[in-house]
Amino acid sequence: MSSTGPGANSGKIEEVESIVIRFAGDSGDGMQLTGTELTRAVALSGNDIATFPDFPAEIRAPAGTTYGVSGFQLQFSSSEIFTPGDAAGVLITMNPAALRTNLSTLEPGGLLIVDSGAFKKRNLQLSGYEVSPLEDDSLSGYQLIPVDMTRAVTVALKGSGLSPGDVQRCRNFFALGLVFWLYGRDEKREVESIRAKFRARPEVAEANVKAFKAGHAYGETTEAFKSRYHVPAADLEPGEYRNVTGNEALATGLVAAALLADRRMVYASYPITPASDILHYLAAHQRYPVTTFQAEDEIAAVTAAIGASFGGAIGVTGTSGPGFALKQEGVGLAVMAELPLVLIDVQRGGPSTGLPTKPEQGDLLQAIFGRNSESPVAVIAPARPSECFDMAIEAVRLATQHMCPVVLLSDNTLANGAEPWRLPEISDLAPIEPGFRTDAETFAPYLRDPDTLARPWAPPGTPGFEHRIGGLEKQDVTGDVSYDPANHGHMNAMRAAKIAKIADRLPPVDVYGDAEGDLLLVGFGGTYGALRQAAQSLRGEGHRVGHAQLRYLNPLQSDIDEVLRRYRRVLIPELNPGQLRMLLRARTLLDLEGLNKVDGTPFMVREVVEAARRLIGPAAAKELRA
Amino acid sequence: MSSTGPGANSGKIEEVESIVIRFAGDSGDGMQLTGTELTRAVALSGNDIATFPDFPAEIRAPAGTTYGVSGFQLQFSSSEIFTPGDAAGVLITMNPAALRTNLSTLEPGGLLIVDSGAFKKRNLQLSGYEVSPLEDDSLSGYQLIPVDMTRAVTVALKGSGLSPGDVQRCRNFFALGLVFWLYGRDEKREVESIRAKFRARPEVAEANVKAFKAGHAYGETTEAFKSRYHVPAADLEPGEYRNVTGNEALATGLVAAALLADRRMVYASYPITPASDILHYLAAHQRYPVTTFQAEDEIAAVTAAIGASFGGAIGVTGTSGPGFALKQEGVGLAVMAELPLVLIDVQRGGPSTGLPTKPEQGDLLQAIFGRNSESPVAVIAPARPSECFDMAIEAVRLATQHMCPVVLLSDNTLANGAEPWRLPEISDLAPIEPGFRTDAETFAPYLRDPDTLARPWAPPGTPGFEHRIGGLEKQDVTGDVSYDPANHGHMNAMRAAKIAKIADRLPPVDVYGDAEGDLLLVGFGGTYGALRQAAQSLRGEGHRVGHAQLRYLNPLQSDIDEVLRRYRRVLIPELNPGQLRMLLRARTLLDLEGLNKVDGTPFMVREVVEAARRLIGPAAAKELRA
Amino acid sequence: MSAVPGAGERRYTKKDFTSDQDVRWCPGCGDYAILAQLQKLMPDLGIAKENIVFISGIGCSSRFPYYMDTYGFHTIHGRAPAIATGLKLARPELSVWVVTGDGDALSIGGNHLIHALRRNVDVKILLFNNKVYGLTKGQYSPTSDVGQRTKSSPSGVVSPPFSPPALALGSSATFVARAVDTEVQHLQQMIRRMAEHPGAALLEIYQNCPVFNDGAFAPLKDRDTKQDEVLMLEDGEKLVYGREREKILKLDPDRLVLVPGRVGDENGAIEIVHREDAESTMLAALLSEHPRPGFPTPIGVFRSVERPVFERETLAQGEAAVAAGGAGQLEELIYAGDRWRVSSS
Amino acid sequence: MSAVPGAGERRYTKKDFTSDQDVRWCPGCGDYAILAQLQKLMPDLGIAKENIVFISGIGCSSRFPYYMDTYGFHTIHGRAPAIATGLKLARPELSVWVVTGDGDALSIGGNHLIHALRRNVDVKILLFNNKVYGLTKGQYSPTSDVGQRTKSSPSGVVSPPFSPPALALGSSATFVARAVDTEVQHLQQMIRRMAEHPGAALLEIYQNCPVFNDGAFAPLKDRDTKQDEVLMLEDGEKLVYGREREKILKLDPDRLVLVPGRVGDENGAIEIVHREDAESTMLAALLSEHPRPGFPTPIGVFRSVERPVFERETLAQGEAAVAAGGAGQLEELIYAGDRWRVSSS
Ligand SMILES: Cc1ncc(C[n+]2csc(CCOP(=O)(O)OP(=O)(O)O)c2C)c(N)n1
Ligand SMILES: Cc1ncc(C[n+]2csc(CCOP(=O)(O)OP(=O)(O)O)c2C)c(N)n1
Ligand code: SF4
Ligand code: SF4
Ligand SMILES: [Mg+2]
Ligand SMILES: [Mg+2]
Repeated sequence: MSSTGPGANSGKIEEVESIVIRFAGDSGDGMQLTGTELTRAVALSGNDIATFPDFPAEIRAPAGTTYGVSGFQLQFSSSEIFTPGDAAGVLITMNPAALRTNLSTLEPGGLLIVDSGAFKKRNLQLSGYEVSPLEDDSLSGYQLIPVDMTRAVTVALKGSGLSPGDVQRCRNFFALGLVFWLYGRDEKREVESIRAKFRARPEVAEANVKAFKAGHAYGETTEAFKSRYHVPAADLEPGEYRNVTGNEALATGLVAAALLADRRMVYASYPITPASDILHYLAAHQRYPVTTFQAEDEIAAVTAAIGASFGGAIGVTGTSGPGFALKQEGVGLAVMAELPLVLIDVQRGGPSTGLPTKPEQGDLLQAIFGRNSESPVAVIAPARPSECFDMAIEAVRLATQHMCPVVLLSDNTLANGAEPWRLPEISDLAPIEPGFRTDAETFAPYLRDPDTLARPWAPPGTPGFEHRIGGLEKQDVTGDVSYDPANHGHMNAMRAAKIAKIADRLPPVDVYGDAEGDLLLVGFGGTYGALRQAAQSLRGEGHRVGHAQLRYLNPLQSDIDEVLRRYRRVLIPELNPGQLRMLLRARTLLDLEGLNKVDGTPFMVREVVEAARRLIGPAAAKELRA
Repeated sequence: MSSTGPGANSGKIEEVESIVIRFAGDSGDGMQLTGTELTRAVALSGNDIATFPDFPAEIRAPAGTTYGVSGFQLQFSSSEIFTPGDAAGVLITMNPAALRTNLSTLEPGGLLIVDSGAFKKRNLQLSGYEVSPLEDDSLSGYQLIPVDMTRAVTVALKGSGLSPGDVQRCRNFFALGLVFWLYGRDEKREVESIRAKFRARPEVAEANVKAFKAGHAYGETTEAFKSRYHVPAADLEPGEYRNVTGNEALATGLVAAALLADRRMVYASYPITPASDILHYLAAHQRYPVTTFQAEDEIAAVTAAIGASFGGAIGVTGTSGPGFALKQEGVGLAVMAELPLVLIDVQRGGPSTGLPTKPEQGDLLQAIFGRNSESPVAVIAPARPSECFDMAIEAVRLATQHMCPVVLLSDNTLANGAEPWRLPEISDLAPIEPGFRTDAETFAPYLRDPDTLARPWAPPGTPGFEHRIGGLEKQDVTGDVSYDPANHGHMNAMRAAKIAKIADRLPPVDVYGDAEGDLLLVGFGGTYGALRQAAQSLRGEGHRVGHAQLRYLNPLQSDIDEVLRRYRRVLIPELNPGQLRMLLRARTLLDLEGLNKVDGTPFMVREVVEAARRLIGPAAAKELRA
Repeated sequence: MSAVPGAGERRYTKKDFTSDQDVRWCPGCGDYAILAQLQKLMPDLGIAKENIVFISGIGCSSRFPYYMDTYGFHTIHGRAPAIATGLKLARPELSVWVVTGDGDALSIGGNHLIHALRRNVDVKILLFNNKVYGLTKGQYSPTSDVGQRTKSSPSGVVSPPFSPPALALGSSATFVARAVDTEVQHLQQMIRRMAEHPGAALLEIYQNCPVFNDGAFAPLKDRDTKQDEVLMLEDGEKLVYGREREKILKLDPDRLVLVPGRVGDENGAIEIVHREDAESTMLAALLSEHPRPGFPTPIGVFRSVERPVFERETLAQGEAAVAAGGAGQLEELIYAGDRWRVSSS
Repeated sequence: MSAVPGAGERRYTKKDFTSDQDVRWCPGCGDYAILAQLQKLMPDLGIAKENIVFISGIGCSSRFPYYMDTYGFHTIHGRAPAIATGLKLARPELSVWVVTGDGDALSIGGNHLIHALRRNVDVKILLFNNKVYGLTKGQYSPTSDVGQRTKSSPSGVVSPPFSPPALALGSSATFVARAVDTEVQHLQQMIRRMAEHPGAALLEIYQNCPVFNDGAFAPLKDRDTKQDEVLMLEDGEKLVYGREREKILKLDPDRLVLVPGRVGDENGAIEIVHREDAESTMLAALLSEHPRPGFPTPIGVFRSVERPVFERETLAQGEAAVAAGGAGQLEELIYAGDRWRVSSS
């Protein structure tokens, strides 16, 4: 957590544990690309990383406006980290609007690099500055380093043949070059990367390379920086790593699941932020047994996935909040038809269209209850970007083995956040075996596996298994339409029990830290990092604290009640007004506390720590543990 | 509750307190009409009534099949009653299939009238009887009265010119005539009613009249019945009454609300059982300020209603379970746009298409949580058919005064069940005043009424109020698009508080019976009758029991916690696995018990009583109270 | 047949396609006749029973799959074409039939229908048009006539109906036809034609609902009137009809409309020939407009052209990718992109 | 204008229709030009500002209402026509405009669009067709071309596009037209025409998305090519185009297709005249088919006919009922049917 700005004397290289750096500029300034490139570079040199891209819903709002500002925050470290950092130690802003909207993320005394060339009258006006903040003393609390990048690239790219506009579009690589110098990162590898990235437009590639080199050279020659910094490689678990975002990991997990199940997957989806990248990834993997279908709407997407599952493929559909609402009638059909269905919901800010590019966790209750009548489904949630890979496989496994819909709740922080992924050994990935098998002699469409209560999956094409299913209540075993009350009661109970029984196969709740004590932090999804880091801090202060990030939300793991009871207090931080808390209170009747935030931003570690302290009081003068 | 079959000697007229009678026959046999006619007649003569129509999803399944059987149960009484009765004292069956499927509803020793003429080989086969139950002694536990109605109508209608099929279609009026005789009801008024009903086809009218009279005459002449019965007029609250079903009352309430608000109502709906009758009723009331719109689907229906509300009309949409799921994205828009919207959900059996004509209460959580992100809406539920009138008005009042969506949860028992409705004095109906008003000077689209937190309703057409709203997060006061975290947090809080504050204006929870004691029965919606009657029984046994049927489900009334705490135990019977119970447990952390049934049938009073007894034990030898 | 695995040695009878479920339609419902034709025809198509799937939405008509002894799925209202699309993407070799009603297909399901037709998914869509909602007990539908009185339109419908063939043509459907429930020979022929069509095929079937809209198609069925009311479309033939085939529709080149006349009469209009595979939808569009007074109702194939089939094209991209780069393996999937190794320290 | 209350004495300028919100489209987006035309034209229509409403769905184009200083509602994806229908039923006197994109209108919103057109609801639908999903960053849409490579179709789109005019005609739309974002004079004229049309009006506007599908309509805009690529439809005129108006489309009466030729040449085909109000959609259907190689793209009004307007017809039923029986009152509503009185005993 010690994100550090510059130190004392020039030429010196200081070693620091971690850096939190934030880029901010216009949507057209390429901040996401800059951030991603730096992320790649530091990850490749062995740092642990966590990122938070923060961009507006507009594609490219007019230049210079505050609502057009796009940001990217990265923490890289030589120790294990879990979040992109509460506050940035370094902020790089490309124009006044970016400064205005991002300054609050910079820690006091932090390093503030601004493109001073962009502080022109019109830009200042657009961002609501009366006088340039570079000219009053409003920035005196920071280490301000104005760099006229606008001019610098103009000079560097003289004669490049690019239009003035295109030249300015290279400023981000200038900034990146400067950062590379500051943190002593491998310049050569980056140059290769830039050339590869802009392969299709070599003149742009060369211009960016030049800008990047100019930025690096600027660092070498300027006297502005008192020091450079080195973040040594992190002591991560041994293995092979790559850098992934949650969406990438999730999509990769889906492809892996298809291979592991040895069945074709049909991914039917309608584009929606922030789920669309899963579709893009899968569409680009045509050599794998995954067919993508961009449906006419979300209803077509979920029902096409059901159709695919009926046909024996693995039907998967992905969406985000409002799209999920539209799919619910379809989910109900899959519940009744007892077909495998994986529904990926990348949660975003709401209600309604809301804040489509901001994080929130408002769909948990929608996932569990958002359909007509009792229609139980399994709900799971990965806790880290890289874990999206495993949970995607888990979703397919549960859906096919238990013949039920499985909702995988991702969210905006997971989906777009990146971290190093320790790649699994291929041999460690267990094949996915279909659930209940029968033969034509004994086959009945709603005859259940006594163990899982799953009905057999009997796709068309097999002689002797011809049968009809549908959305009306089914007669037990035969699957015929039935209006019989006793049967309806029985089938409702079976559908509920089938989901409840999944708990029998789940691992116990995974608790970090103290197995009992003062406080348990409970969460799900992308708040993992903040909770984990908070637990770590609190333990450092001497509190006896555990942290459980629930991966299974319906059914809950069987030992959850017992785990909750092992702590004096329980705090459930959620980016919603307390959805998980309600479920756990109703189940346990324990007075569980909530920490709730619904403002479209992720938790700061500090917010969790402070809430925890308020709840449990100061650490008793207990023995401080190692 | 004393539903009574025939007594001792012929010619005699016995006075009884109440009768539970059930008609059952083919879907084409006109059982719903027969039941409705008898209901009307007994209501008009001053009995209290409660009905339960019980029919299949098919329009007219093939004659003679068990799944084509349609039933209608009616309790009429000289005292106040609340349910159509746990078991029938009299069962009239028109064919073997009806006997087979309905016999279990007849109480031991009950009167069983069968059309013996329909017990032919093919019918027996179709209903799975090996031998005719009229010919073995399987019916010996009942007072069996075989009447060859098939032959009787053939004889009575000889020369009527009707086809043999049409002649047989008059059997239901024969049965009705017989019942009229048995219970000494006004024959003349019924004859008029039949003529009015079939005005368009006089030859059918006359045939039905003849059949009716023949049935009546049959009663007069046969020796089969040992007695006739008289149920004196009930001692209802003084006033003027008519007979209504819940759907009728609801639709009437909507029209009344439009008149009381002095605004046009647009009812946009897509047909679905059991909500369609509301559309039919409103479509037939064109002289009133209600415009109906049969939309292309549920999504169009809810969004058209929102469009109408945006235009200053009262936008209402009605549907049932699966249709509600489809409307949820639209509801989210109304939450964000803060426009009035009334959504009527007549719950039915699920999941998916489920059991569309059977009762269930599975949509409570869908109503509260079934959308993306936190999107709070008000949820209310009438408890009795006639109360649907008042709650429809209440829904419109809440929606327009608080500028929010209001879900009115009805269900299949309310919608199709009938009871006497004590008509309100017109002068007792309070006008509905729009909520927050502003003038063009101070107008801002998201400026809130400090009291209700409602924003102003400013439909197009008023100069100076031009403004834009939408589904993206809005800036407080101005309503401009805003991605600002603090504002988003604030607006989320406002939307939640606006709904929560409705509780400030609600009456306290209405508790029947003991205000504290051994047990509180808590329910919502159409289970009212069973719970009320159960509470009455239990009190009769000496238990101290209260009953609260919650009309307000979100927000809950403010005193609910306190009310729940006044009883040793709380039992929450629901036709779902415990949705209300979950909400109340999470809120109060009290160990509330549930009685849950999800088999597509309503509660029997006995089931509730038994569960209550199990929970609280036998009545202590307390003083028995009056 | 478009490459659906055949029945091989097996020879079926109607009985093989009759399920053990009791049929639950009202007496006299037109659906019975259509069911009978399907059950009768299926053996002739030579498709292995296990490769046939009937998918339906919700409505009286949508109960259809329960009665066919094939694979079947009675789904949710309006979504059958989307479900069938997903199924075809998973299993392109299956013979997939969609059964739907005028409400199911054109009201709630309109979007899926037009997209399935546009994409040319190889599904056979049987649209039972009774111009009313049967299952929900008699409201008007998007094919109900202006003025039709129903439970939800007590003063008469105000909006004009869709013509399903016109809508299908506007969605660039490759096969569009119409039949009448009781004209069983012709109905069979149409079903056979759609089975043979490689791609999306829409067959509108006029179906009588004796309970809620009895006699809606009576003029087309009545022996006395039908010769004058029906124009039987024949590929390569002029638009001749009438008891003695004495009437004809011709093209007025000035107003660009069809005009009725008598065969042989000169009225300045041009005799035109119906071609199912016409390059342009022009005549088909003309014919698919709503029957006007004085004009016969066209029955038969409006259009039948070949175009690439959606699921085959989609899957072909994958096959091409595999052919070019080999089938993807777990190893390369996971061990992709820039990586680094952390060794135990 | 169809009875929309007028502006009266008030005279507006463009500024009166410009809201205080910053426009948030990408630099160079075609949406700017369209916005400017609307803002410019509105004062000329003479409609009181407070009676104008812009309703949109979701997409870049759907941000439109924020920039018009009228009443506006940026709703949810695909549903604008349904919302507008509800609004019109409540307030038939308002001038209601729908702004939508190719994805919004034709993908998720296809059903509402075809129903609004079929019903002939008096709404003016501006369909911004950039043949791509802009707001979600570049996936293909139902109007994307076969082969178009996008994020979701890296190997090219396989399904053929909708022709919005063809689909509209198949839904019996009463007014169907097409314009190009940069042809501002013509665009204005088209918007004015739709404003004047009493009933549903669909205007497809080819709109450039410089970020995700730049140059999609370049041939129609390029000075060198546009004369040969565009067929400007004119009511009562022959289908003449080309730099010197030397080219013409004629009707081949045998094959019933349009064939390109040179004015004056004899090629056995018939010269035909475009009539916007033609009884039949035949020519319109022909024209609305996808531009084929060698054929110009028609721009202008395909069809403009009058038909009863949905909301007026609907409300007229109520008015007739009131005229016949008087406005309904609470008393008779509640005190209806068979009643009985219970007296205090
Ligand atoms: C989501 C949803 N909305 C509404 C319904 C109610 N519903 C069932 S069938 C039907 C219409 C049936 O009409 P049609 O498709 O013409 O079939 P038919 O019964 O006439 O054969 C409707 C509205 C439903 N089951 N699901
Ligand atoms: C229910 C729902 N599904 C998906 C989305 C995501 N989405 C927003 S706009 C859009 C498509 C936009 O394309 P188009 O209508 O062509 O508008 P353009 O941006 O090109 O102007 C999509 C898929 C959404 N907002 N809501
Ligand atoms: S209601 Fe009509 S369509 Fe439905 S089964 Fe009966 S006759 Fe057939
Ligand atoms: S993405 Fe395309 S359509 Fe959207 S604003 Fe940018 S240029 Fe316009
Ligand atoms: Mg129908
Ligand atoms: Mg677009």
